[in-house]
Amino acid sequence: MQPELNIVALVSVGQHPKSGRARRAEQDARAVELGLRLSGEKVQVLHAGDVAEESLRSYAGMGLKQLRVLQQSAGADASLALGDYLSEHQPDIVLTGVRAESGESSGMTPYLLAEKLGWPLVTRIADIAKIENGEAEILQALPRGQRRAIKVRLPFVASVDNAAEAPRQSAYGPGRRAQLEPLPWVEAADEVRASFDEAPARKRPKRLKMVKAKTAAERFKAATAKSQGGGGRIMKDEPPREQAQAIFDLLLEEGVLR
Amino acid sequence: MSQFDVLFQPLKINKLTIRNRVVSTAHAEVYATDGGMTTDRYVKYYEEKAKGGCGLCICGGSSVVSIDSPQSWWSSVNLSTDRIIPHFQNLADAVHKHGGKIMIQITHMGRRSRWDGENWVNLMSPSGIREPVHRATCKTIEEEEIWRIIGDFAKAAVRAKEGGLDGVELSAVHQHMIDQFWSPRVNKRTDQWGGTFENRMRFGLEVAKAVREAVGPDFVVGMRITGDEFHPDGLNHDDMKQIAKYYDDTGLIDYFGVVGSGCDTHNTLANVIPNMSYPPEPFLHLAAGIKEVVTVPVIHAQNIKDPNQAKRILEAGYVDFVGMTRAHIADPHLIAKIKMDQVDQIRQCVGANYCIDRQYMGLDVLCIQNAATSREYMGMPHIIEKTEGPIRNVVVIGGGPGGMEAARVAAERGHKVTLVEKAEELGGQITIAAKAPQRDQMAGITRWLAMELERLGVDLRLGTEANADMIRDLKPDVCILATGGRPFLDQNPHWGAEEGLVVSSWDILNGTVEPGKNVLIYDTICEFSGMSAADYLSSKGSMVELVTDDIKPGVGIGGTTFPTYYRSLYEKEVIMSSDLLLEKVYREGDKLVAVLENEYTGQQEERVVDQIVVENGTRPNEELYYELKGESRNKGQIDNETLFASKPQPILSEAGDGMILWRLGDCVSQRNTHAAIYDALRLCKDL
Amino acid sequence: MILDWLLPVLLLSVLALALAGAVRRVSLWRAGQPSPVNIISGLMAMPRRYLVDLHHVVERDKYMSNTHVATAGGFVLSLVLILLVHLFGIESKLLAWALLASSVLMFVGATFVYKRRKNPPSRLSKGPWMRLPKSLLVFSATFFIITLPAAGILPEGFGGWVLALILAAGVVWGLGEMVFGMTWGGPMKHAFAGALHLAFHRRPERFGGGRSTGLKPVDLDAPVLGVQKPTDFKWNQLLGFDACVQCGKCEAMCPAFAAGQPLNPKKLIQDMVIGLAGGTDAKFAGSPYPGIELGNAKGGPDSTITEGLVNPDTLWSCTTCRACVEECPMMIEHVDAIVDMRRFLTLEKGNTPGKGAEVLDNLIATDNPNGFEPGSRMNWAADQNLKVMSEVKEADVLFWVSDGAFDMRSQRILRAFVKLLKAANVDFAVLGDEERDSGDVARRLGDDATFQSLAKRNVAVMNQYRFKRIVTTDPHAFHVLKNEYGDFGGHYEVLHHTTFINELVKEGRIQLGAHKGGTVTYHDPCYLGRYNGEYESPRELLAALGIQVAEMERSGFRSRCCGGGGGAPITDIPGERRIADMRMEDANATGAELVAVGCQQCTAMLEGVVEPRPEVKDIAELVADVLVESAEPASRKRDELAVEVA
Amino acid sequence: MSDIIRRDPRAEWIARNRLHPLHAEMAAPVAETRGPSGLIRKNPHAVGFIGPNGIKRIDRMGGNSAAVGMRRGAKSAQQVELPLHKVESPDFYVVAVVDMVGGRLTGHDKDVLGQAHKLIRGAEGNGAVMAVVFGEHKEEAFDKAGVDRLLHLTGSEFDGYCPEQKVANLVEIEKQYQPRYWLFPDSINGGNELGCRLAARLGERPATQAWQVDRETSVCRGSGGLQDITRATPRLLLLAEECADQIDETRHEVLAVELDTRPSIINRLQDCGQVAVDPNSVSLAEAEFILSAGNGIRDWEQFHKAAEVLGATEGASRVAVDDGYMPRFRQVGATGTWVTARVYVAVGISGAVQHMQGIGQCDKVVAVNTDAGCDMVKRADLSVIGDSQKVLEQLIELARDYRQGGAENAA
Repeated sequence: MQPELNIVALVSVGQHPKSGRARRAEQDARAVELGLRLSGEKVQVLHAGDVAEESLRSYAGMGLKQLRVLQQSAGADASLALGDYLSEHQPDIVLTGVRAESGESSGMTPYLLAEKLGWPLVTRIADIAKIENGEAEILQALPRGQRRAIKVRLPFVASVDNAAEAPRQSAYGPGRRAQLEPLPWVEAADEVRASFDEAPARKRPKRLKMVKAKTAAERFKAATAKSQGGGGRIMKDEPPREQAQAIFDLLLEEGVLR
Repeated sequence: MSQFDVLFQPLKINKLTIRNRVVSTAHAEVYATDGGMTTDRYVKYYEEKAKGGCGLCICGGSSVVSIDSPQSWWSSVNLSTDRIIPHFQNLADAVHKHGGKIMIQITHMGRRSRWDGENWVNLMSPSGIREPVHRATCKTIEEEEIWRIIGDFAKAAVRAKEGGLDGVELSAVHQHMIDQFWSPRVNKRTDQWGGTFENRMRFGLEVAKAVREAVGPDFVVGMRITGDEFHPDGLNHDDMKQIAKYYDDTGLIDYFGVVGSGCDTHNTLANVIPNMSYPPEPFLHLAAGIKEVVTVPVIHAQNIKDPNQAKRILEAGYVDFVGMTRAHIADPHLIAKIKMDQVDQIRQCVGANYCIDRQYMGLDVLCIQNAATSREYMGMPHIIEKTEGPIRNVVVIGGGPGGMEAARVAAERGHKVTLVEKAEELGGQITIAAKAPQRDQMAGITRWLAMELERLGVDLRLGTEANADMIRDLKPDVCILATGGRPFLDQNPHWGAEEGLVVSSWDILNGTVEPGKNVLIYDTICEFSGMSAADYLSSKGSMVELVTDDIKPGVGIGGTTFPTYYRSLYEKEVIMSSDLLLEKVYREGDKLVAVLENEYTGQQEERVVDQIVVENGTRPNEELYYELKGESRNKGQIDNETLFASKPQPILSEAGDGMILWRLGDCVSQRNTHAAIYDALRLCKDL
Repeated sequence: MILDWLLPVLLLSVLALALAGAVRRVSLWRAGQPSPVNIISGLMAMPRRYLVDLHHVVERDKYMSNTHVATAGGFVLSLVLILLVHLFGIESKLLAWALLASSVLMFVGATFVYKRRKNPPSRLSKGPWMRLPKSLLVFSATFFIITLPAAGILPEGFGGWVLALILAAGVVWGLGEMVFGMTWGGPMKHAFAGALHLAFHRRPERFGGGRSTGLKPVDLDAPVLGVQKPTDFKWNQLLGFDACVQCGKCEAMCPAFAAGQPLNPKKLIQDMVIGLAGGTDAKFAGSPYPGIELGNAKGGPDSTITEGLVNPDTLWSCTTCRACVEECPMMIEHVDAIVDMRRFLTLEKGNTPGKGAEVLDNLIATDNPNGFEPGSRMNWAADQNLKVMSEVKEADVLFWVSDGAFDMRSQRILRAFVKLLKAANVDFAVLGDEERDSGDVARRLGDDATFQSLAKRNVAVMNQYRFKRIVTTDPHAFHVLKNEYGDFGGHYEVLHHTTFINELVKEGRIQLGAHKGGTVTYHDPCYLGRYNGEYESPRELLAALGIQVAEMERSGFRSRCCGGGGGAPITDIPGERRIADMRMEDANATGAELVAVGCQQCTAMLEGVVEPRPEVKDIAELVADVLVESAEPASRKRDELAVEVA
Repeated sequence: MSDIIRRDPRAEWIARNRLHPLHAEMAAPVAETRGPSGLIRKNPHAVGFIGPNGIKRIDRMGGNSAAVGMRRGAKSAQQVELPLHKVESPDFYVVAVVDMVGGRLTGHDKDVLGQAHKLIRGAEGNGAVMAVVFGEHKEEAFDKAGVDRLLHLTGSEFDGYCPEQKVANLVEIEKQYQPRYWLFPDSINGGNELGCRLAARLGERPATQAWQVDRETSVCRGSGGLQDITRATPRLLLLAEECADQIDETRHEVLAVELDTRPSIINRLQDCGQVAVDPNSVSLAEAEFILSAGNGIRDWEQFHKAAEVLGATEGASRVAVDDGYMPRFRQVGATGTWVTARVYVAVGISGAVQHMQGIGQCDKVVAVNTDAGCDMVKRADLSVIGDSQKVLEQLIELARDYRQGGAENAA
């Protein structure tokens, strides 16, 4: 833990996928968790929105003494206020989630902030392994459960992936008692968003086999054919070593051997 | 809840809540006897599914609304008379009692039937074009008849409603009357019933209107349609989307069932009930395409047999309900087993299509592996109760399907069971059958049995050849011989089996004999083994001629299975010759010469080949039986009267010393898998 | 004679010291939180509580009961008489004789105590407790001899100074242990603290045959939620800890202890004593928490309990089965204390172990512990045509479905019960999607905030409708609705389904056939039995099925928990074995082929035991299996009939 | 699909010349002769001949043996040449920045290219789809995926993880080509990141998770997937999978285009390479490399060893699971888990149709089997016919050597 670090974790209002109830957002809570582990209670948790939002208490319940809220009205573009605040306060690290659970969910916030601050952005991080001499060693989450190590100098912005350590339990008592500090802040209406038309998501099944064949017989064949590649290389009489070598070469070529 | 949650989300069709997403879709049961009435057997068959948890049963595939759509060929349900109403009440009560819902498919089959019997009707179709599968000639339907049949639909629907059923499904699939009007393939009319899209839709629309008018807004009226006829001159997927949307827009239809493929040729018919050679859910894309354009729920069946598969389809949202019809024939307790977390105990359909192939022969639907299905009325149990009588020492010799089923049932009864099998693995002839191309899933029959035997703790002795002494040492109370048979190659000594001139289909499929280059297969049985051997050999590159003395190769194989064999054999240029007897085989140099004789002219001809395979069925392995027969209490006899009445064998309640000896399956005489399994079940269920 | 003046001096000074000790002890208790009690009526009720209620518990062990009557009775009588005879010097042969008799009685009792202590069972604490029988013998013998002259049996001044010296030593020993030790912390402390504990018990309802098992609500606006340090307990809870006699009956009954999880209720209470007085557990002379060595625990009135005194795992091992409470002869409330401390861990520290945090999050976000869609609560009953309260507004019976609605196994129990309700033509309705988790698990996990939120919302929903009774198949919900919703304005008559079915059978509203099959045993769910005293209805019902229950050795109020209560499967503290396995062994010992239960949690736990094992079925399922359906033509009630299988 | 007829005049000549020593061999198999016993001998395989139109013909009037030397051509499915879609001097570009996972276009990439054409179709002027590819690739079918122009940026600066480098180049593209639309796959394989970075850099507000896009409006998923947002189509789009149909009826030119200025920047993010993770901690459904076992496996210990040494996630066929050798959650196939591995090695799995369906989305399939005719071999990109035990043994050795070598090199 490096309490001298000045870390800001940005949090938004999440949404439970089944009940739709407001809650702490999974990724944002992971950002707070990472912040807590890196700099303990000194981590600053920041929200742009309404201080009266109950679900903010569930972030506070992770052991925060206070949570800072840049007061914004419903239709405002929070990234502007956040960027403004951060350029003023110049922290060492800004942690965010990857994508919000409510609203546009564009995932642009970390990018806009990094651009505005002129800092590097590390996306989808799973952990910050070490911070030394102003340089952080970061583990980035890749598809298929893989990880990549990245080094970056402070200050930087990072978006925290679901692969990061799960957030600690939110305790009711401290959550109640934490101070939610409202800060009146500049705000700008999000004009573009005002033009959005929102509706419950339509179910979108994944595409099945596409049978474009023209004739009935071809459509019929395409529908009933087993999946077959055809034209693969067949090694029949080579000694096992040679056969194994061929497989091995393919594995190397495809880059799955690590 | 479980990983299969998505299956158990109730969904409404119109105002009717279906408790889960699994449907037994309409199929011809061939149980409605007595002029098309739903009998006790019929009711019990559906009651079992409802008891097992099935959400919705749509019964009575192709049940007729009019007296001039013959029903007797398939013993389908006859809705053209009020006599059906009380029968429906029994059926509805039986299903509702268990929380299930039941609807019936109603139709007028038009030309898709046979005229030669029952009332000797003139079949009808929009333009009088002959139907090839039934060899059905027909007349062109007249305006008056059209309106009368529309009325018949409405009356039939009212009868279903009065009988307490939950809905009706209009069959507009399989080229019945409604889709005969739709399809330009057979509708060449130029009046208001043909030609333009609107005109072709008219008959179905009038039916829907009349039915809705008659049954009111809340009664479920569904429609089963095809997703693509796969005929060059038929309706394609885009046509069907247009049609589905047209009917959906009327608001008269509460759901659509979608079936891939047309049905009026032998080849397309095989698609409708895809056998084991097909990939899973081959036509789902067609149903999903229909779902894109309609607003009501969509049901899709066709090769959905496994809970994981069903879950995947439903989770992805391709359709709203999955039809698991054959899956329910194989195991009507499918849903209950999912709920009881016994997924591994589901007797899964393997797609052998014994059920549907019997149906196409006008025989009652039975399951190749589950002998209790559709015999519920006889007291054949799906769930074997533990015995309340003495615990017996049961020894089963032979680990083929019959022996395994006997061991399973005896073990479920709570007896101490030992199963002895000569080979290193269980399965018997099924193992051989599963080696053929496209037939690997046959092994699922015995794999399930093997898992059950494991679960039930049966003492398995594999790789052990039983003999009389060994059996005596085991001191069985009951000894069941299921030792099977062996290829019958010595029926005609001129075949030269002894000199090794001919080999059996088992030798080929087992791989004990290398495939020849130029092979003649002589098949007197005309069922699976010969066709499989031909398929196997040709897939290995052999040049094959398949000869039979019967009227065509594979003639004993049913309507949904021979086409897939034919597809494969023709593609590999297998020559199929019929009406030729194998007279004699002799060697000439390094070649073999087969002498064939034409059944009808007596004329002989020869083939020069390098391998001759004879498929002539099996002879029983009965040596052990005759050795033990004398010392058994019952002299090996089974009391047929009680057996056929599905009652306990009298010997079981008689006092006496020594073992009871029974034999079953091919070690008595050659029959089939179902016969062996049925004998095992009915003998052992009261053990 | 030296004793003539020494004895009164000794008596007086010991009494004085004892008084000082008492004042000190009381001040330790008073450091706890206020808890209003009626001092006068409490003290008035004390003798009866002692002689009747407590005696009921002690009498379960006849040997100890008689021994205690003799020893304690002899002692109390002796002490009174000693004061009269030897302090106040009332010269009465009669009194002296009486004193002789009482000391003999005490001596005889003490002999039995001595005998018991010769080879004591492991549950008993050793250490000073091994001294006690000797002290008792010395005390009674000494005063017997000293009193002989007063009774005129021996002459004054017999025996000379040697004997006098010995007797004086005996007096010092005896009085020191029995009177001084009573308030300063020897084994005899139990008499003093125990008596006051009975007088000021936090659950006075328990006396006189009553029952009080509901947890008390947390004031969510308090500065600290739950118990962090000993002084956060109510003062009379602290007093209660001091009443412990370390008899270890709780330890012997505790399922977690037997499973080798780090919990020993006796040790826990003793740790609380250490906490309230300050010190370490080095001198604790009983069994430790399994897997945790003695000597490392340190505590004080104002130290955080879970940091040094008690490992949180100890608290999370508890299944809240109340077996300890039920067995405790001093009527100590272990479960209250444990949950109080859990409340601190959950509400203040956010340290609910295992899947606890996830379950609580789910309860908050979806009102059910597994995070299922709140709107899918009625999916199980899609084929049941149940009346829903929001539509009918009124019914005789409200069927509280509970979260079993989401579980395939429990659904079978629910269906079986519905089948019976329908067969009996009961006018019932369910809350449907308006029902929420009862809050039981949240509360046992210490999250009283979530519990209260659920309870309040459930009460608000139920109070919109009219019904006479609530019936549920879930003993946990049953307990919470019946005993814990009162604090939030929910006062209902709540019945467990076995009670209700039993009523139906007795009224002849359902006809039953006979159960087929072998031996059946019955497992009492803790929240039905010990929590609510319902032992008979399930057994009567089974008898009505023609089943003769092969009782397990531990049944009825001594039933062993299945391991499923108190959120234990969620916190999942490792032990050496699983509680459910032990319970299944209990069942196996009866030779049963079937275990009848009345709780879906028990069903889940017992069915989780690997096969081969007896089958597990809820009584509702057993009854539904043999239900004789009326001969009415089925068509009449089409759609109303239930479903038994899927 | 007409078969090509092959003639061999020399063979025909020999067949006519009975005295030629090779006559017997070259003569067409005769359909009917008289055997020594006097009976007619038929060779039904020789009945008929391939007629001039390539279809087998039986002509009982004119004899059947005209087919000498004419055999069916090899059954190579004739490749139907798709029509070439040409864009001469485009008026505008739609740029698609593709993921190229493993050096090849992903399905998602192809969806995006399909979407690019959808945006061009019907628009005024002559639009071309430009694909931007960074670094080396293995793709051979850009033409069939709809790439009119290919901007291939190579160089060591694109090795590894270098989003800043790439974005700088994209900014140059913006300057040079002024694309009408920027399209990115909204994927975790880089598309989302590049798209967002570019959007932030250009100050464009992108549409994200867009799944239904035309020139006027876009429908995007919002609220963590719970909402659909309909909005005016912006210039920069991050597209969801299956946003549009892939190109399948045309070929495209794949003309190379260049970037005039190559920016040089300092990467602030330093890629230190991938970190090893336990392959069995990755779920079967998303595992990249699966070693899967069927009932052809005899030595199960060896199999597990092989998976461990190779760093593969373990899978199994249904039979192997039913037989109790592998746990149920390892089952691959329609009745188990559908897998998406880049490399799927099937050992002793002949390939039941359900299994084949479950591996339908795998990139490369390797079969190790004793039966060269099984369906798995037909599907596989590489098949090894032989004793799996021996092959696995060798594979384990190779992998060990490789690892040790790697370790030595590293040290």
